[in-house]
Parts: sequence; C-alpha cells; structure tokens
Amino acid sequence: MAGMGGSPSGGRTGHREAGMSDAPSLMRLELVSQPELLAPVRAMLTSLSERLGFDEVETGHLALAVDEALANVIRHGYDGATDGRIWISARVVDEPTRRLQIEIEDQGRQIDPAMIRPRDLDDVRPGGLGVHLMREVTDSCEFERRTPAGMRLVLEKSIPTSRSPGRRDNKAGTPENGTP
Amino acid sequence: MAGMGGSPSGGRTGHREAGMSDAPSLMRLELVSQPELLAPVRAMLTSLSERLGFDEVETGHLALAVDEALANVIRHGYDGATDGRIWISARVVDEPTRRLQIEIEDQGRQIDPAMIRPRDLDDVRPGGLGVHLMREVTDSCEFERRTPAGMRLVLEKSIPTSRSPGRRDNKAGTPENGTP
Amino acid sequence: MTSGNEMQIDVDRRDDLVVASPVGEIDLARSPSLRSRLGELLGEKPPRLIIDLSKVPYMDSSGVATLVEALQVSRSKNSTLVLAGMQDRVRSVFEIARLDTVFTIVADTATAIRDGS
Amino acid sequence: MTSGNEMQIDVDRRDDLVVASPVGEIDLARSPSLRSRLGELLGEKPPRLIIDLSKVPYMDSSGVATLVEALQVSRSKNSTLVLAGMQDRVRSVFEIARLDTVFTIVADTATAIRDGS
Ligand SMILES: Nc1ncnc2c1ncn2[C@@H]1O[C@H](COP(=O)(O)OP(=O)(O)O)[C@@H](O)[C@H]1O
Ligand SMILES: Nc1ncnc2c1ncn2[C@@H]1O[C@H](COP(=O)(O)OP(=O)(O)O)[C@@H](O)[C@H]1O
Repeated sequence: MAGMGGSPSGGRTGHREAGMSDAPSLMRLELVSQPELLAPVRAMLTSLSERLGFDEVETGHLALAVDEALANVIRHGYDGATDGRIWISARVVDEPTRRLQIEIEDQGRQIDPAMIRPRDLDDVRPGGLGVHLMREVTDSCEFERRTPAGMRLVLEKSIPTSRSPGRRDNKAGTPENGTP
Repeated sequence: MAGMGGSPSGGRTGHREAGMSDAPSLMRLELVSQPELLAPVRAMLTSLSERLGFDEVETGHLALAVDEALANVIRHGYDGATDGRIWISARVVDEPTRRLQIEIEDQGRQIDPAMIRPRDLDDVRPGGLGVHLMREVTDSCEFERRTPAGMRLVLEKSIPTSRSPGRRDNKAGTPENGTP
Repeated sequence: MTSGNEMQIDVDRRDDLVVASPVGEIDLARSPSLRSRLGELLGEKPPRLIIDLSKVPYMDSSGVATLVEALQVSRSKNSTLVLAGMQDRVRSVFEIARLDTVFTIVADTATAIRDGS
Repeated sequence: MTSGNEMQIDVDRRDDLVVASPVGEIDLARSPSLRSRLGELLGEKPPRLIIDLSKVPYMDSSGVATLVEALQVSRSKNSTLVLAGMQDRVRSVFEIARLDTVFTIVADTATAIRDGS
C-alpha cells in the first residue's frame, strides 16, 4: 500500500510542507466551500477527537477552531463562492509531544499571514472574532501561503495522555476488574 | 476555481466511472483502513444526511450501510491491515430522482461483484450479515472492480422531497409566521 | 443542498415581551436565517426580546456576530435584549470573546421574564 | 490511535445472574473488546447473563456477530443469555438480520431479572 499512484487523490503524499509533520494522515477530506458542510465536518472531528481521548470541552474547542477556519476560507478566501475547494487533513504527531494536527488548505485569495490577526476586543462590533477564538482554543495556529495559490493553516492541539475513555469508569478493585 | 491542477488531491474530477453521476462531490474523504475511523465517518454522514432532510431512521440506515461497506473493505479488501487507503465521496444527484450517492473505493483485493452476496439468514451464525444489511437499508448498492486495483461500491438513497427541517415546527397561521 | 440552512426559531409573544427560541446549532450556514428572523422581531419594537438559547448546543463566531448586531439594533429601538439559558459550551465562546459582560445573560427564560431585566 | 477502542462495560453480579452493560457505540473497532469481555463473563458459567443494551445507541453487524457468538457459547455452557433494553435503532438491525426471534429480547433489565427468563 506504499505507492499512491493511480489512487483517486493521487500525489497526496508528495505534499509535505514546512511545519508539517511526516506522520501520515488519518484522514484527508476535500470539500466544496459550502457553509452547509461545516456541520458534517464538526461532527466528524468531534467524534475523532473523542476517540483520541480529548474531553468534552477540548473536543468542542477543536470543532470550533476548525469551523472558524473553514468559515474564514469560505468568506475571505472564496468571497462566499460555493464552488471553491477546501482540504482538511488530520494526523496524530507524537514528537515532541503527542498532539492532533489539523491542516486546512484552499486555493482562494492569498493574504500576508502577518495580516491575519485578532482585532481589539474592546471595540464591540459584529464580526472579527474568528481568529481570536481559533488562537484561544488551540495550542498552535499557523497560517502560510500555499504554492501556487491559496492559504494553508495548521492547527495543533495536545492530546491528553493519561485518560483512557474505554476504562474511564472501571476502577481497580471493583468487581468488573477482578475477573479472572 | 475550475482547474484542479496543483490541488492536494489533483485529478479528482478526472475520475468519472460508469454508473457514477456527473454531479460534483460535496465532499471526498480519504482515510486509512483503521476501524477507529468508522465512528468519525458515521458522525459526518449522519450530520450530512440530517441536513439533506433525511429523517432519523433513514439517517441511521445510511450510516449503517457505509459503516458495513467500510468494515468489509478493511476486513476483506485489506485483510485487516491498517495502512490501506479508502476513499468515500458523497454527492447529491437530481435526475431522475433526487438522491444521495455515496461512492466507496479501495485499492485492496478484487473480487467478482457477483460473488458478493448476502448469505442464507436461516443459518444462524456469527458474521455474514453486512451485505444483507447494506442492501436492505439503501435503494441501490452496486459493486464493481476498479482499474487498476481494488473495488468500487456505489450506494444510493432517495432524498425525501417534502420535508424542510428548518420550518418543521412552524405551521402556517401561527404567530411566528405572521410577522410582516 | 439547502434544506438544513433555515434556522428553526420558536416564537412566543407575551404582553410586553417576545421570547425567541432558536433550535439547533448556529453556524455560518444558519446565522443568516437567524439574522433575518431577529431583524423581523426587532422591527416590531418589542419592549423586551428574550433570546432563549437553551436549545442551542453550539454557536460559532457568525452566531455571536449576529447577536452582537441584534444587541445594537435593539438599543437603537429602545428594546431590551436578554440572552437566557445559554449552555456551557456556548457560554465559553462568549467568555473567550469577552462578550459575557456586554450582554445581559440570565440563567433561563423564567428568570428573564420574572426579573424584567 | 487506540484509546477509543476499548468498550466500556459495566458489570453487576447478583445471586444467579450477571448483568453486563456496554456503554457506547459498538462497531468494528470495539466489538473485539466486547467479544473478549463477554467471553470472560461466560467463562464464569453464570446461570444467566443479561446484556443490558440501553446505553448502546448504535450497533453494526460486527456487534451483532459478537452477540450471536456469545449466544452460541452460552448454550454450550448452559447459561441463559438475554438481551435487555435495546434501543429502536439497534432493534431494527436485529430485525433486518432476522435475529429478533433467535435471541431472547426483553424491554429492560428489571424485566429480565424479574421474569427469570
Ligand atoms: N482564509 C483566509 N483567507 C484570507 N483572509 C483571511 C482568512 N482568514 C482570515 N482572514 C483575514 O483575517 C481577518 C480576521 O478574521 P476573523 O478574526 O475571523 O474576523 P472576520 O472574519 O469576522 O473579519 C479577516 O477579516 C480577513 O481579512
Ligand atoms: N470490499 C470487499 N472486498 C472483497 N470482498 C468483499 C468485500 N465486501 C464483501 N466481500 C465478500 O462478500 C462476503 C459477504 O460479506 P458480508 O455479508 O459483509 O459478511 P462477512 O463480511 O461477515 O463475511 C464476504 O465474506 C467477502 O467474501
């Protein structure tokens, strides 16, 4: 299964950019820039991060960060056009610390990453909160220009190490653990 | 946004096979053949089909059909290896009737589609139910060999026309519809 | 693909107040629908508009922006806007956006009605 | 990626019966864990094993196969296996597989305990 030649999304593994880990993706999603698809993507990432051991709050934060990122691609990258393409990939990176890495790529408008920044929150007005929320709920949030077009955003969130959801309620010494 | 050249999953739109509609995909997912990813995929498809207007039972059936199909790819196509690739795409086809079409592709073992059939249910034994379930809960379920490797399965389920989830509880004549 | 974009909003009109209860997740797909319904309701210049968020399990910044705009419109119309019944996950978004002190936020609709805040 | 593969199963031992309550969706990732826990429990040769499915919102054919196997093992050990509290969506899978008459299926655990079926 090493070669990706002839696969429907051939060439995927040829795209390792600066900042991205070499770990293979668990999943890679291509979608059109329709706001209706944000809910399915959140549902998928919520389930994935629950399985990875994130708790409810962290899972909600991860879904929020990706939702905000995709909403920005749809609104700013593609100016609301619904036929743009967006790629989302998820991988688990173990070094230096275990974390979930989500990469979001588009082919839309490019912008200097330094220009993508949260606004002053004291100025209460509608909008301008997405980047602030993304930064607050992730451990890392890095934009860069893609070649030849569009933007790439890499979001990272540390995976809690100690929890194991499967055994959560089974304490040592209770009958259900004492089975021979 | 027409050309897909240079996109991370370049060449996608070049893959229109017999039996597949020309309608563009809403989403296309590439995943590794790990059973842990079945839950995230179900969550995504559940959310997508709710948004498309499927009711709870139909939504559950759709998720079940795709789950069974993926489980078979993992177990039979890849013999349980977790580094195989699987592609799932979802599109809405309008002609002749509006339906959700889910395509599942792999690069694993090939088998004569005529050999993939439900077993006699009167013989009660563990296993051998997946294909039967898939057929029962979808409107169409067609296997074919892919070129050069692996299998393709196209599942279809009709989209109910009359329901509109957004207005479900708002009846004409009630105050909330009488607003100027 | 459009059927899921319309926000279900249950509306209850009482003497001097309107209770609007959106049902479901509020994101970029649905906030335009929420925005236009709230605009309609505020157009009626209710003395008080209570937005019951108890059936909203998720809200992103497009939903928050819609509520900020509704707050501004309500002020221009001398309506009082109150957010009631916010779930924890939604409240955390308001806190991160530092809007939890900008809005009048109460535990539930009953409190909002009783307090006449 | 392994942390979510283990099925949480709460076990309650009473006089002549064991109640096993799996919690969560049962699919290809989790049915091996369910299979080994049920094998352990049946190894104790309980007169009755009640599997409480009230906290299982989803089951695919790998879960069904695991339960069919457990039924066969229970018979070989003269244990009585009862499925209790099945949610509608799970029941529909058993019906489509025409296994709803092969298993003893009761409304809830209390019924299973009382009836001594
Ligand atoms: N994907 C993107 N492509 C282009 N520009 C972006 C993108 N994401 C964010 N931006 C820029 O960053 C600014 C801040 O974004 P944000 O905090 O989400 O607020 P808002 O989108 O409401 O303006 C945007 O106004 C836009 O100029
Ligand atoms: N994706 C696939 N690739 C290869 N063979 C398959 C695939 N899906 C199903 N099959 C074949 O069809 C048979 C019936 O499948 P199913 O009804 O799911 O029962 P089970 O998988 O328990 O045997 C399998 O035993 C296998 O031989």
